[in-house]
Amino acid sequence: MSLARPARTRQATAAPKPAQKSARSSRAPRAVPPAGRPAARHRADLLEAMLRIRRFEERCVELYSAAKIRGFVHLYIGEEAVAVGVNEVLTPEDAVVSTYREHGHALARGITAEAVMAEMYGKTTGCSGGRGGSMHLFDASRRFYGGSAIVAGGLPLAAGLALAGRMRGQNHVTCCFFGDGAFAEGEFHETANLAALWNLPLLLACENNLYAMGTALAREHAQADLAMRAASYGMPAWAVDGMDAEAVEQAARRAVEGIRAGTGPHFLELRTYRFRAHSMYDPDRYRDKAEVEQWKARDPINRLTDRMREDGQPVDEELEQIERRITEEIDHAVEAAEKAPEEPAENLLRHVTSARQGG
Amino acid sequence: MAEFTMPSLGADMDEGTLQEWLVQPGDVVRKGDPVAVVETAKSAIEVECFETGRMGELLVEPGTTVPVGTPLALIEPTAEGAGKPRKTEDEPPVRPVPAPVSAPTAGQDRGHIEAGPLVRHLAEQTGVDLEAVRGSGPGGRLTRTDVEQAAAATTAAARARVRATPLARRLAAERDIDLATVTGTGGDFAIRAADVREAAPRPEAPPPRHPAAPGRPAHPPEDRTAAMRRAIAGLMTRANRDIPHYYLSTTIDMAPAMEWLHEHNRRIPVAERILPAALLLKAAALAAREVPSLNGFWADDRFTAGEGVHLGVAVSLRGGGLVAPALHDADALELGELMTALKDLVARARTGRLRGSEVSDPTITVTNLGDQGVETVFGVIYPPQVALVGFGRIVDRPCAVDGLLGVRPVVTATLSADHRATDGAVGAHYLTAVDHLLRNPEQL
Amino acid sequence: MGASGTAEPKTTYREAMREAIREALRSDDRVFLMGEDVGRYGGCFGVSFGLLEEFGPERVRDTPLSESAFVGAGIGAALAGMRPIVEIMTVNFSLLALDQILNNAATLLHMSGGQLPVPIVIRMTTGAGRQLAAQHSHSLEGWYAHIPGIRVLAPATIEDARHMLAPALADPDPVLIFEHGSLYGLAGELRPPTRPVDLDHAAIRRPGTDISLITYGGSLPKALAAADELAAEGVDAEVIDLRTLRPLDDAAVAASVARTHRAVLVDEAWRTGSLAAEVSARIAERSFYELDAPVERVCSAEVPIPYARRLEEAALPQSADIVAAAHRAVD
Amino acid sequence: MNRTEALDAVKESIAQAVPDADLAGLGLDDPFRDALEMDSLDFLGFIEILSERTGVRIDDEDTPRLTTLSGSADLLVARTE
Repeated sequence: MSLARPARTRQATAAPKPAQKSARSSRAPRAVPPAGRPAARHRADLLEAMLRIRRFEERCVELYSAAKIRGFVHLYIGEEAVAVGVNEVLTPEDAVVSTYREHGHALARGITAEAVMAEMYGKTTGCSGGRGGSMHLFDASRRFYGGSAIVAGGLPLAAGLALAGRMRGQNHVTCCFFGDGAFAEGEFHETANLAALWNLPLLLACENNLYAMGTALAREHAQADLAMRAASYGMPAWAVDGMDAEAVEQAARRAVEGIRAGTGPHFLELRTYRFRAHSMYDPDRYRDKAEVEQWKARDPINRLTDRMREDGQPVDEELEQIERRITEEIDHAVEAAEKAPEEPAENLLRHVTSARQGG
Repeated sequence: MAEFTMPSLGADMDEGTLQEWLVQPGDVVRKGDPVAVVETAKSAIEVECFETGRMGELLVEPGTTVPVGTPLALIEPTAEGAGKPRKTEDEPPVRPVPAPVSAPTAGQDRGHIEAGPLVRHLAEQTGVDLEAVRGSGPGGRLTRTDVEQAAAATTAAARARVRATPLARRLAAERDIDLATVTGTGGDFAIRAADVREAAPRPEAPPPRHPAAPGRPAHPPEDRTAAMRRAIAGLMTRANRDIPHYYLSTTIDMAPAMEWLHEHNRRIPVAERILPAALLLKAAALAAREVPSLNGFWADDRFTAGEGVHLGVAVSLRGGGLVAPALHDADALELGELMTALKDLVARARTGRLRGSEVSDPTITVTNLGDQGVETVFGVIYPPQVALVGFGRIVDRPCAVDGLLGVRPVVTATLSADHRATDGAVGAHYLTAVDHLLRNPEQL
Repeated sequence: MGASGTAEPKTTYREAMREAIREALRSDDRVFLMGEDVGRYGGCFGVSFGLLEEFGPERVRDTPLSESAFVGAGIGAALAGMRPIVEIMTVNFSLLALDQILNNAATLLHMSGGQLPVPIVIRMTTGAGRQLAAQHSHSLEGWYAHIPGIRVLAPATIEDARHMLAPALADPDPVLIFEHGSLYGLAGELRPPTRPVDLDHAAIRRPGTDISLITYGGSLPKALAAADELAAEGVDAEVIDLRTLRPLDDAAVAASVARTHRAVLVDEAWRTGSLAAEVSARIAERSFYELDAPVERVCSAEVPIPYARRLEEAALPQSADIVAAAHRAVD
Repeated sequence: MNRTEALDAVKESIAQAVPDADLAGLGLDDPFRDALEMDSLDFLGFIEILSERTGVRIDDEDTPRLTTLSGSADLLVARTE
């Protein structure tokens, strides 16, 4: 069992300041592209994955406003680099557990925009058969174990997935996304302890967007350096610039390699920011407009395109193609969702239990 | 929204047929207004509502038979309609009297009831439905006194519905047995299956599995007479079996009363003329007020005095059969009012337009067979009442008055009384009071 | 007493349960047992004594005192193809894992549109009677029986302790097994099942014609004792063991009430909102026209179970209470 | 008022007071109170209606003359002359 101290712990005492991060952005570590793919191609893929999430969610805002989709809808806009960067290093055999802010994780994992959109419409063709909605996207074939809307509720589950993989002799990693709010829940601490104690192949991907709904990190945590606290469970833990897809990918790759090598759970504090409200619309009284603007200046999509331009890649042409593909894809998803059949009410009691009809 | 439900109009009524709506949705109704005509085994009865408000949806179509307690319509109560108590003249005006809403609305949820645990416990013990009681405490809160007063009034109503287990009801329906004729041996003397089995052997044809569902058509009219006969049979059998009657009789000199009446009638229009029957009824009612232990109900092994004197008047129907609806507060009516009320009551009884409370709440009943020519009648008490007063024909008889023999009109007044509730001395007191009143007609 | 001289071994409820777990561990390598002190300690109530030595620490897995984490881990392992048996010391402690049981185990299948069945078995002790006071003594199985998506079992006999686990593990959905603490010492002969043990049917533990005593779990011996007493008084009571609290065997209850026309429900949980209330409502719904007396309920007093013996006894349903309730219905 | 009119008034008043009365089989000199099972209330109703219809005041003392159809008609004829 690895009892190694965290390899790197930065910003030990305070939440990251956007301005500082921004200043360092040009020196961000470059992700190592997977073998056989040129670096330029890989960056374009990252860009496309982030843009797909961004444009999908922008369409969600429109559709929500038109009352086409309902319920709580938690947008990921601003945080795309995290889902995309982490997903780059996971294999199809690995497992993913997500939260209620999960469109990004689901799309990055490869669930189609069509299946996710149909779910938002509550249609039979949705990835949860219309029973989950925005907060509960599932795809067993992609080992995507869904959005839990109980903060930290997915963590014990992820530990179990990791445990099963180990007991069955598979070298799979389970990646669990959760937010800074979950860090205040007992279930996080129980799971961190259990995973470290049992040396489970678990990646704890903490999306620290600085707010547990409307409560700022510093108003919720006596010690706001989450990576440092996670390290106290005896697992490698460090903070990462979550607004930089390549930085996220690089950190995740290191962590996952460590996990696959048998050194137990790893913790990544992915420092990021949501540009929009907690749920679809909220008064946003709990944070400064200026703060939001500062973080928007570090938009992960712009940062990647800027970097591509700096490196002389033909970004604009690439962007145009990507945007066109994505627009088509989302148009198609919406069209399909509109046309898709509603689940008949006679099927209400399906899937409550496997064999019996109903509970 | 309050519910207007199928009321229980008698000891033997489990279901009724809604014959006619007297109101439409949107009509404003006041507590006590007749809103529908319900046909029972006995008669078609105008049933009143217990809310003041606006009629909402009518839930049941005319011609439908439904069990007692089934919601028939919705009434949107208005603030004023919180339930005004029925006043009796004896009540001091400052003390609010709980409105005894009898069995019909029992069990309907009409919102939150403000009552402390003590009051609830008392209500539970005395069987008072708190929802039917108007609170006199702050903010309409129910007080101990409210419940105690209501207990007296509602005991009879509680008694009005036969206590029987569901299985017993099912068996009785299968075997066409009137539960009113069955003696219960269960808890609180509820009728259980064994009681029904004892009352009648298994029918030869296989019975329907369950009692007919609500919504079957009304009794055909030709059944009515037979059904009424059965109902009377059940009630009288129960009375004769359960009530130890004692009988008293006295002959009353009617000369002063007849003279007074004659003078009275001479001075007034024909339409306001008063019959001797009205005098007899008024005397019976005033005497009942004087001897309250004959005016009320025997239930749960004890006597409960009636609230007010609601004089049951036995009315024979032309097609055969008998009803005994109540003249409410008969003791408080002027003779003229009583006469008007009597004419109205008899007319409605004979056209099948009685109101629910008239059928369900007499406190003592009078039967007057004078028109049929007999001189003396010893009647059978209507349970749960404890007394029945009988008057025969007014006949001229030789009679000693002040030492001289003369021919005077006389009437024979009788009393059938429940020996569980009173003894002969009380009955004698009552008949003496009737005698005294009729000899002093100006007091009537 | 084994006087029959057959080869049937005398055993206890505890040993029967252990034997069931041993059989499961032997026959299916996806099965593992985890919980607090199930390994070295041998189980808080001794159920898993000796299993660590036989199957090793991977498959008989001691956990930290983290009910939510290890129950959730069981759920995750079940999702990933394992067949975990998770032991929680007592139902009171299970409240720390209620989030996982309700929001994940019972919900995932439906919420995922049928993609994610959760074949987990969660065992826990329930009930009072051992002077363990208010945080070890409650009977909350009725709460769990409220939840769609899970099956709730209450083995009350040695046979059910021995034979209910295998079909529970074969169930693709979560199964909760409630073992009443007072039953572990129950001794008797273990007869081989005459037919496959199913999880769908209530059992008639004693046939009768006058009244149905409907119960489950730790109250079954009390109901049987009450039936004996009633028999001496000329009342022939039928005793129904519900066995499965969800889904309830409505048909068995209705059939019994149709025979006896009277029912007494015996449930060690608090009366308000209890399983007894549910069964009572179903009798009213299904068997109304069979009833010849009001349904009676014998439940625990509405008080946190106290420590002192006299108080605890007063709080719990006792045979005498059952006899009295039966008389109220019959006499 | 002639006798025919008087007789009609009597019959119609009875029919109104006792709606289900069978007057067809009633002879002119039959005692109709008994034949039609009229009680004192019915009879009072009859008198009220008759009195109102004909304008003839009928007092208690007159009632012995009102036992048959013809007796009643005679009284009316006498009073309206």
